[in-house]
Amino acid sequence: MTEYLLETKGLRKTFGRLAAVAGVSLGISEGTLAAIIGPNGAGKTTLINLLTGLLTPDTGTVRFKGEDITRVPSHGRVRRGLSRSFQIMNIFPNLAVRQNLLLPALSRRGRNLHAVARLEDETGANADAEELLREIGLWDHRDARAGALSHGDQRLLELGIAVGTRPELCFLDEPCAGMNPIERQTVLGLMRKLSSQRRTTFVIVEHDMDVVFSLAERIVVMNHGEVLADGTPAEIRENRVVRETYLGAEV
Amino acid sequence: METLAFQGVVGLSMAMYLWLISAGLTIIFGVLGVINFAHGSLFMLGAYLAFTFYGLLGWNFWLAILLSLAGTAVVGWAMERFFLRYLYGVDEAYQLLLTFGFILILDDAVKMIWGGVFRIPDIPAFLEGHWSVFGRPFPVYNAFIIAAGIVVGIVLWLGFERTWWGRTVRATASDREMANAIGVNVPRVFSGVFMLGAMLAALGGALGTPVRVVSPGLGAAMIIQAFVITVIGGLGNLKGAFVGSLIVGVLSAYGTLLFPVFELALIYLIMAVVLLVRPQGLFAR
Amino acid sequence: MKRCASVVGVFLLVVFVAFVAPGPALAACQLGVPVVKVGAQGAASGAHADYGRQINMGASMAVEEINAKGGILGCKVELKFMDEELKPATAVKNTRYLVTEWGAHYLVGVDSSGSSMAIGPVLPELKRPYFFTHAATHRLTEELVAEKGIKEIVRVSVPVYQDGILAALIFKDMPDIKRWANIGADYEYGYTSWNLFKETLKKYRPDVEFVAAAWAPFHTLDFSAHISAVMAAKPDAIFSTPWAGEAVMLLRQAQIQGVFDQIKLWWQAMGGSVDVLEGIAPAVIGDKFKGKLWATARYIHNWPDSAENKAFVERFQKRWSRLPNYSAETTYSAVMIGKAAIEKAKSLDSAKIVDALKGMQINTPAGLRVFRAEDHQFVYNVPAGRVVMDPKYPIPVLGELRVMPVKDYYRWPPFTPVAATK
Amino acid sequence: MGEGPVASGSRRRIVTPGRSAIGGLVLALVLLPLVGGQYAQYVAIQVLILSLFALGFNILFGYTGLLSFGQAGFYAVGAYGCAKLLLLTPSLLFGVVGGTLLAGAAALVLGVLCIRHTRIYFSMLTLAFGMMIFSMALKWRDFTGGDDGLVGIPRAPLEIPGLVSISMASMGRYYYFVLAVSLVAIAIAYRLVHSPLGLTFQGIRDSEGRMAFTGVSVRTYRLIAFVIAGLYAGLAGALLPALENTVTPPVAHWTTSADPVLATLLGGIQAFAGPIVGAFLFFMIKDIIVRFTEYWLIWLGIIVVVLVMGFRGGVVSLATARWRALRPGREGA
Repeated sequence: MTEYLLETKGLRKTFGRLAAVAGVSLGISEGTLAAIIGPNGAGKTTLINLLTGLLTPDTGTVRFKGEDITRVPSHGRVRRGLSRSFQIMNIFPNLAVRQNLLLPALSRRGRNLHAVARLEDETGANADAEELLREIGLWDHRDARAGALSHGDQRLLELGIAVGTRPELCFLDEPCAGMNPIERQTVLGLMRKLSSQRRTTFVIVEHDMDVVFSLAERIVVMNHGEVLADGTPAEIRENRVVRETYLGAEV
Repeated sequence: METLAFQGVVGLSMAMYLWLISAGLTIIFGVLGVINFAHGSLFMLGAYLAFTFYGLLGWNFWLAILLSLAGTAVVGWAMERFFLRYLYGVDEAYQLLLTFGFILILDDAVKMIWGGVFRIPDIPAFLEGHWSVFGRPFPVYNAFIIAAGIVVGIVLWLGFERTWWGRTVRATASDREMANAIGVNVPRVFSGVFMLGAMLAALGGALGTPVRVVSPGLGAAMIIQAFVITVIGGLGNLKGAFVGSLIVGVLSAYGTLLFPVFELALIYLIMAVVLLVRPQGLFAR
Repeated sequence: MKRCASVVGVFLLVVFVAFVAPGPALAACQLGVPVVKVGAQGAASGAHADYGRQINMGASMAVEEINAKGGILGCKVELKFMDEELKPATAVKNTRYLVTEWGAHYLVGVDSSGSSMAIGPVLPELKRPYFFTHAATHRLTEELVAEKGIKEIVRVSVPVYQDGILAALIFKDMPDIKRWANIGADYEYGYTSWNLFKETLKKYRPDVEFVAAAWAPFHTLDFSAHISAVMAAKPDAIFSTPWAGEAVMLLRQAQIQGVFDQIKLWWQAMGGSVDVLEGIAPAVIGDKFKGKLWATARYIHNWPDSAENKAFVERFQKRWSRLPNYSAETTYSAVMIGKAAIEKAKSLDSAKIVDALKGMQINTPAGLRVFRAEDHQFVYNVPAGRVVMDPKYPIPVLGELRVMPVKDYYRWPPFTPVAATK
Repeated sequence: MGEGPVASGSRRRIVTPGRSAIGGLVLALVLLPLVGGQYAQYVAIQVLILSLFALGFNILFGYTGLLSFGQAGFYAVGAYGCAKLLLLTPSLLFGVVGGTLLAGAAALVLGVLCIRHTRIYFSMLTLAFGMMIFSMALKWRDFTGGDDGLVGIPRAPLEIPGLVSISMASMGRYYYFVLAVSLVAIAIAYRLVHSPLGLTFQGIRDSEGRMAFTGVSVRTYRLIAFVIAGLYAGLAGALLPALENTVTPPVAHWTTSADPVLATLLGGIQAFAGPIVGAFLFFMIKDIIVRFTEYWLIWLGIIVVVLVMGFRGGVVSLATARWRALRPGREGA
């Protein structure tokens, strides 16, 4: 039997009469680069919200590293090694870029409560932040107000915050939306690098099929809140149901 | 038994005064998203204007009320058009602060115009006297207030539910951008709604002035009560404001009779409990 | 660093301009000061703003009259009035400003009892006499002066005694009134008045009953519930202590609720205040109260029937186009008493001024005021009566005046505590 | 151009314009009793108290993004608590520390409830609790003295048993006590907002959701901010009874809650010094207007409106911007 990093059983969430997620059972192994695709309203974002603790499922369980985390709040999941980015941009607009990245670093080191230490004396966290700054290519903008960055840079920054807690598993909701090709390459490069160096597991939700098929080792296709298909890119390409209901229309 | 029943009717009349002031507050919040601290001051202004036209100049009671509504609406229009309009994009705190500034200005302005003395006109002759309710005398004027409150409620309900204007306002309230996209003149709707709110405040003041003295500082005294009611009913919820007024009015009437010590703290306790348990208010969908 | 220096410089300049008193004094009068300064305060904003205005009018008129007659020992008198906002903290701040910054030599005024109790303990530090002219709590003179010995406190107006005890002495003689109910102000003034009333009346009339009490806090706008709550007990008479605009509102709401058809008498403490009389004038003209409304005040313009009072009312009407309220008269008299004391002491020293008050008996518009050394209370007489119209005045006056001997309705030392609870 | 050292990247420069300005201000405050009279000291105490009140409020509002309308409640708990303790045992330190801790405890209890909401619902909830404290101050006569408040509170000596006892009878002495307490409290607050905790608060203000996904329990930190604000409000309140000798219900009223809001917005919410500068201006504006006119409300109102319409950044950021404009090339060193 395989030991999954994250495993769900019969996950279900309804809004009124609509079942946004209708009984999803999934397992994600360590070290994979997986993608969730599906048409608008398929329940992808709801699924991620359930997995990251923004929503509580009506029924079903979520297990992470063997532990039942169904009722654990978001911040508790982050501490256990789970992280995410958002579909709608979510950074700290009034803080400097460096401070944006300092926050996850402080949190990872359990330094948030320190009320008398100077920020500049937090050497460990500062080093982490500076390393990330270079990795996402925002070193030159480190003292700028985050809200003043360009759209692409803000998305990069958000990715930086998401991986700044050094998660084992990281969900990225449309990480490349609205990016130019260069920025997109930065994102993909960073993901590949973290995946190989730190064995970070990434699960992305993405509409851009080029990105999905060039990056993902595994693809989960959702429709109407259910998993339609699950396999390697090659398997998905060959899957007749998927071709008919989804890929046929877009590819 | 009669005592309890009668106290309930007294509470009902108190509730209708409260309804008249909280209706405008909740409408303005529902559509503009602004908590208007100065709403109580508009109430005060309405009362002063009604006093001037009716009590001082001796004009017709209904005409005085109409003129008071018109005058207050103009002030409300100016507040929205020249000040509030420039603050929709910024933090709510600044909107609150601006309207707080209006309280200070209006308080002193009425003192400059009407003096520090409190003012009270006569009750119009046709509304004087009392009827027997549960064997106790009940003022005709308070019965008139109850009727007026109900009429205002019905008119507002019809206006919002059954007219083109009402639908436009509701559409604007639920989604500004969408309303703008389908060709609604959003700034004009905002102006209109703010004026409507101001007129409702003025109506409360104008109808109240023959039984309630008007003096500077009345606005600050009224506004917190109105807050309590709008919160209990749900911010922006008209039906909620009506029921909230009934709850606070009737409860404080019984409170005075049965447990006077807690009356004051009680309404704040209710407000806090509602916020904790059902922050959207008791009557939100 | 120039700029930093200039920042500090500007700051210091502001501090200097704001606080450092200007210019040296030029001795021009017998007291060795350029002017004698009188500080006054009262409520000048909010619902009770007219009381502060009346204090201001009374004080201003007194100062104008003193200056017209050559000042105090040849010194010109200057007045500064400030708004106490009915907030004790503001009242204390004003007092400190008036004394330590503006340079007041003596002070008059204050409406709120809370403010007076807050000012009292600060006075020994400031070393200035303060003549209180409206705040009515008995504790000001009984506790702070008689018990704790704060000599700077002097009260010119009659305290709460009159509201409770005087009423009891009048109504004990009305045998058909047996059931009393109270609509009270929900603070010390209301409690003390009602308790003094009950205590005194019970002594003379064991047969009376006190059947109900409802309490209304400051800023009550609707008394309907209070009225119906006490009317449920079917009282013969109502004892009522909300004052100013709240009194007018309460009377109007009681009137339309038919209270005056059911009761025999309504006692309105402070109902003889000019602002209240103006407010209820149409109702009195229209006989809406059916002659059942009784009231008093700490001074009423139609009594005493002396030449001095008439002249005062005339001058006041001419100067301000209003009738003088009690707070105007008490403050006017307070300024005059201050003048008399300074002239006697020939000094502006606080202790000497207070010393000069000993044994003082002075004629004022309200009649003869006698200084009581034990508690620094000026004792004088004020009548109570039925609220009626008098063709001589545009607003109602008190008629059928009952004038009681002061020894009966003032409390006298040694003082015993009064229950100041509901 | 000034003659100071050329700006370098070093942040360890001992003398900076900011530091020398602060040094100058502190010196001016220390020397104040020598140049100003009793009233100047009295007003300075009031300004310091309002500064502490507003500073705490701004940790909640400007830094954590929660607009409280009930801070007067904790201010009042501090004031009444200290007054009660001073009436019990005349020891200034005992009263001030006790009052502050009581306010902190009240903030902890009510905070657990209040921090469940944000934005307007948080504001309304704090308003409700603040007014409940006001109702208690008004109605619980046996404990609070009701409408008449607590009177005859002594300005007790500053006592450390067995060590030292300093009389506080003179205004000057008490001024120095308040000044010392305030400077310490301001220094602590400065350290706090520039610490990891302060940055965490700002993160919550900017984006709660993002903050939760850095692994921080947003509610816990909101509660911490709430308690800190409560402690500062309590400290400010606890310095009051010994000054005024009285505590009365208006200290708990919602209009008192508006004071730190006005002061903070006047000075600016983005700058640390904003609330302090704002408190000074707010107090001086009012103090100067009331000397000239009975109609001081209207002037205050006009100032509020003008500030909101035209100078939302507050005075401090306006001044900083002017400063930067005057000295091109010295920023971003």
